[in-house]
Amino acid sequence: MTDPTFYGLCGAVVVGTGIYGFVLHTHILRRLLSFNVIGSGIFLMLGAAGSLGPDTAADPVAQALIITGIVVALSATALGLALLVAYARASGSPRLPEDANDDP
Amino acid sequence: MADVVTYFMTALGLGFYLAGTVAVIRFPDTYSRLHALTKADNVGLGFLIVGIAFQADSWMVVARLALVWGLALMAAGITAQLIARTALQRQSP
Amino acid sequence: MTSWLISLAVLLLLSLGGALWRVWRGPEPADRMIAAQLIGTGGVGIVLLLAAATDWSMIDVALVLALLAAVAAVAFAKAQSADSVGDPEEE
Amino acid sequence: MMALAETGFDLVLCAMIATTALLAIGVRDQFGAVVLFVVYSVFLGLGWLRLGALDIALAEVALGAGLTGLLLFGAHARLPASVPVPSGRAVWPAACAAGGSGLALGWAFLTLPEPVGLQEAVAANLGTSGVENPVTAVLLNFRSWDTLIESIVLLAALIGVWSVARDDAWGGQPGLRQHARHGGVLANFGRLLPPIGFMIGVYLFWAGSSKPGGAFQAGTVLAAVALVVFMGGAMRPPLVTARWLRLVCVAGPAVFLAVGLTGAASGVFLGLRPDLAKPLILAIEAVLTFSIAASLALSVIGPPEDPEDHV
Amino acid sequence: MTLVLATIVGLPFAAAMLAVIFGRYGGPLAAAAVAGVAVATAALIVIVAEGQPVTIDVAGWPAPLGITLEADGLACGFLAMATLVMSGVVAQGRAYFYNTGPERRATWAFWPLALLLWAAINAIFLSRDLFNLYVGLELMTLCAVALVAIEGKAETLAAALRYMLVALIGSLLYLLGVVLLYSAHGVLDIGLIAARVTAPTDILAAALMTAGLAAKMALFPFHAWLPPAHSGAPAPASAMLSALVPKAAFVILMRLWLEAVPDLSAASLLALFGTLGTAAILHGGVMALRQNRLKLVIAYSTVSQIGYLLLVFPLAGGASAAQPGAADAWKGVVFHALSHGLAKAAMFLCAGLWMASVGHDRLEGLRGQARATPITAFAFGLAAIALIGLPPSGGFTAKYLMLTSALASGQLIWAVVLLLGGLLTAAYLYRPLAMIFAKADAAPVAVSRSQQAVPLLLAGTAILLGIASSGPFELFQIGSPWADIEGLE
Repeated sequence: MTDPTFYGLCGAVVVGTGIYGFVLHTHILRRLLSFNVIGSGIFLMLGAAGSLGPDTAADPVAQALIITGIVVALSATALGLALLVAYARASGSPRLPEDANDDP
Repeated sequence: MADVVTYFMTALGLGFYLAGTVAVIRFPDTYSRLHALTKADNVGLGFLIVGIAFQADSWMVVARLALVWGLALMAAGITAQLIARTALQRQSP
Repeated sequence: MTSWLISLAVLLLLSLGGALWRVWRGPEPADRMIAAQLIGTGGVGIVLLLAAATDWSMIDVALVLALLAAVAAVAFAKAQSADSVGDPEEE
Repeated sequence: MMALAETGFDLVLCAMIATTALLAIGVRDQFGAVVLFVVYSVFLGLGWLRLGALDIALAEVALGAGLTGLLLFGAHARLPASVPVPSGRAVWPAACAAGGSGLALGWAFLTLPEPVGLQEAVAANLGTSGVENPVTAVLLNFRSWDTLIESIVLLAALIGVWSVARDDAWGGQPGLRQHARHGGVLANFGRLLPPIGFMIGVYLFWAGSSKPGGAFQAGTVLAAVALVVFMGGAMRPPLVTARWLRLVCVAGPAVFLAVGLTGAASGVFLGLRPDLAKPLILAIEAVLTFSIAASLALSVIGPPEDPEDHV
Repeated sequence: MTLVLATIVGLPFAAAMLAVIFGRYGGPLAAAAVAGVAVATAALIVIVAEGQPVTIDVAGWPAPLGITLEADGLACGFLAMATLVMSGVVAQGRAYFYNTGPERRATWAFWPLALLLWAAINAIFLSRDLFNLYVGLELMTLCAVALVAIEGKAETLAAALRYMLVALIGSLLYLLGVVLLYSAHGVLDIGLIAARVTAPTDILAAALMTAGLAAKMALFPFHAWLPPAHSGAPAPASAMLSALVPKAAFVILMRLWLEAVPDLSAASLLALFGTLGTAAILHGGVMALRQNRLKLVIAYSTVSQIGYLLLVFPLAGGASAAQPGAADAWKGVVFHALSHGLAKAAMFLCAGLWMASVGHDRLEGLRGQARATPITAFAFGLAAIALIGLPPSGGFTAKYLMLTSALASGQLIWAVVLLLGGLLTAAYLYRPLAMIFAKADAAPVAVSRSQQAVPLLLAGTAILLGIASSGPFELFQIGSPWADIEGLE
């Protein structure tokens, strides 16, 4: 049977990777992408923890929470990208003004 | 008997996938890579599905496997065409 | 049989690592997309292998994956066209 | 032998998931990042299968790989070209933050006490929930309040997306005007896919009460179908001011809320009587599927952008 | 009882959905929702005032399987404040977002967003489930971000994006904490979390949730996004954003540390909260002194006032519920949050009226506005009294209770901070007040009296909260961790 521990640790690594991207990038598309990566890592940890233990079936409550979380993350991404496109059209840059010196 | 067919077919399928991967890594330009891909992965998936179908426990499962293959074939055809056109437009504007 | 199917899935997954390299390397957008499509079809294959090995209802995931791989290709073609809403087949 | 193969698969898959995440974050090319994210979601879907979470695998493949991919492709195409990333920021602080949080979370995961999930509580009450799929039971009955708010979150995102429309384009059609060569591959695909996709979407909705699937997965598939129809130029999206369109987007959460308030009037907010639970859940899910499909598809298409587009 | 709670969260949702479809009737729909929720909230307060919080299990499933909603005294107070603020927002919003011709973008989008924001906040005040609170927070954040961007200019879009990026990271940190708590204990209900056996990961979980909530409520040092976001939005939206949104995150923070995991709050941690709060009070106050635009002064004032909220943690003392003055600190901070919410909403609405008549919000432009718009100026003055904490306002009651608590527990340092903060508030509000009440002739303007009366209602309630403080004082105790030690005063 699957050992969920691998996936839990993988989730921790993915969260770390996403945080790296979110801190490092100034391009807002990349930051939203990093946000999604962090989110999926968190869900992976929750899902892995939910299928630990003697019961072989994955915890349905954890599954429901994760599905809700995925939908919420998608909604946030959709709004963020729409704002970004509108902002880039108005300002000509995909970066916030304070990060603009990174704009080549 | 069914198991032997499964072993053979799935192994063959995997072979085509591996060939496709090698092509995507090694072939020198976009077109030859695309050409290799469309051949390799569809045939690969086809053999895989045929092999797996011999393990199916009901006709419903076989039908759904067939649907997956049909969808994948259709998608691959469209994908290849669109990607080729896109690459063409990009390289000779 | 189960261990054979899972072993095949491992090999298939490893081969997708090669395609992953091409997605990362590019150089053209089309190259990335070709390799991504290979990963999509490979993913369908892996799902089917897992389905045969463990639980047949996983086929539904393969179905959705195959469907959305095609949709992604359409979106790619659109996004790469001149005005981002066109068709690469238009002159 | 079998255990070895399975462990090997899990190890390789986890390595691929982590590597793809790293590449998606680190790759210089913007477009490469988008494609890598889609690939990442495919691998993640495989991971959910291995964890026995088929409902999540469906949602991940449809929402993560599918619609998020479409959103990112579309946004990338509309942004000004930007030279690859080399950001002026120092790498070290980011690397320290990443390493520190990764280590802390890894530690936390390994020190979690003996798990006490809610499997047993769900199993004990599944009989009166109205459905056989425990995940659907949680989403539509045990924790339906979450799901109601979640469906409204989708609606709120659509309102937000539309609220950044150009003022002079309001009243027109959402997004830019899509066009495709008549009789071309794109146009044909736009005609070929809908019947198949519609069938799969309805199947997922129907399966949801007993097997993995449900309104969110089905709605996502239907949204993808609608997007292909629009992108193939076979049909144009309706005007943002069309009342029926807004009605479709609102109907799902509205029916859900109406059932909830009816329950409140008879004593239990969002309460479903066990004998009526199944038909009520199916009814809510049916309407919700179409609302989710409409809201998702319109959120991906984006706000009205073309001032010439008033009809 | 069930119907009352269902109305409070359900009616704004229903009105929002109708406002999506019938774009031109957003204003009347919102007004109807405010009226309905006002009645329901009043009924709820009457029920709760009898002494027991109202609790319902949503869908009939008790925790841990289901989600529990609970209206305690604190929730009642915040619900009432939100309803009052929304009544002001609706009254002024109808002047901003009203059109008779074909539907326009902003006039359509404002109403559903405002109503959904309000519904999300009501849901947060009532919910006892940590994940449900996450979903509520997300709905609130998406609506708030869209409201910041509603002007559609490059600066406001940038402010919205900046806000969104901070808020998204805040959500993820909060979610990560919830995930760790659920993975360790298998429960999400605040009451059940409190009854758990402490796990080693709990402190990390609580820290992550705190960081996330701090980002969402713009606590120093995560506050940089707030002033441009709150000052860039139209005045009715700013009123909601400043008066309500940070309070929702704060209520969760308070329930987390004082109800769910009080056993984790070590003295050093409480002192850290107090220090962060002090830094926010001082930094926000000094920055407010240096602004030349009224809306920026008010926005930086929010940064500063949020700092006071954090002082509840060292004063209430976490695990040691027996700490002298802890109950006073709890009630004091609720008084402060409500009084600030009302006063801040009033100030933004005043700023909106002056912007409409003068065309900008630079301080020198306000010279002599007391003569041109006397009712508005009076309202602004009352709001300033409440914000500074002068008697007889609700702000005074808040400061008095918190000072009593600080002295009772021998924590003089926080008493000094409270007094210093009050002086700073008086200092940064002096300039706008001096301009408004300066003897000069401003051009006469046509702002109707009914429009001017709106902020007066809110500011007047902030004062009334101090004059008639005994009722709320009793109410806020109900269902609090100190409900049993009522006779201690």
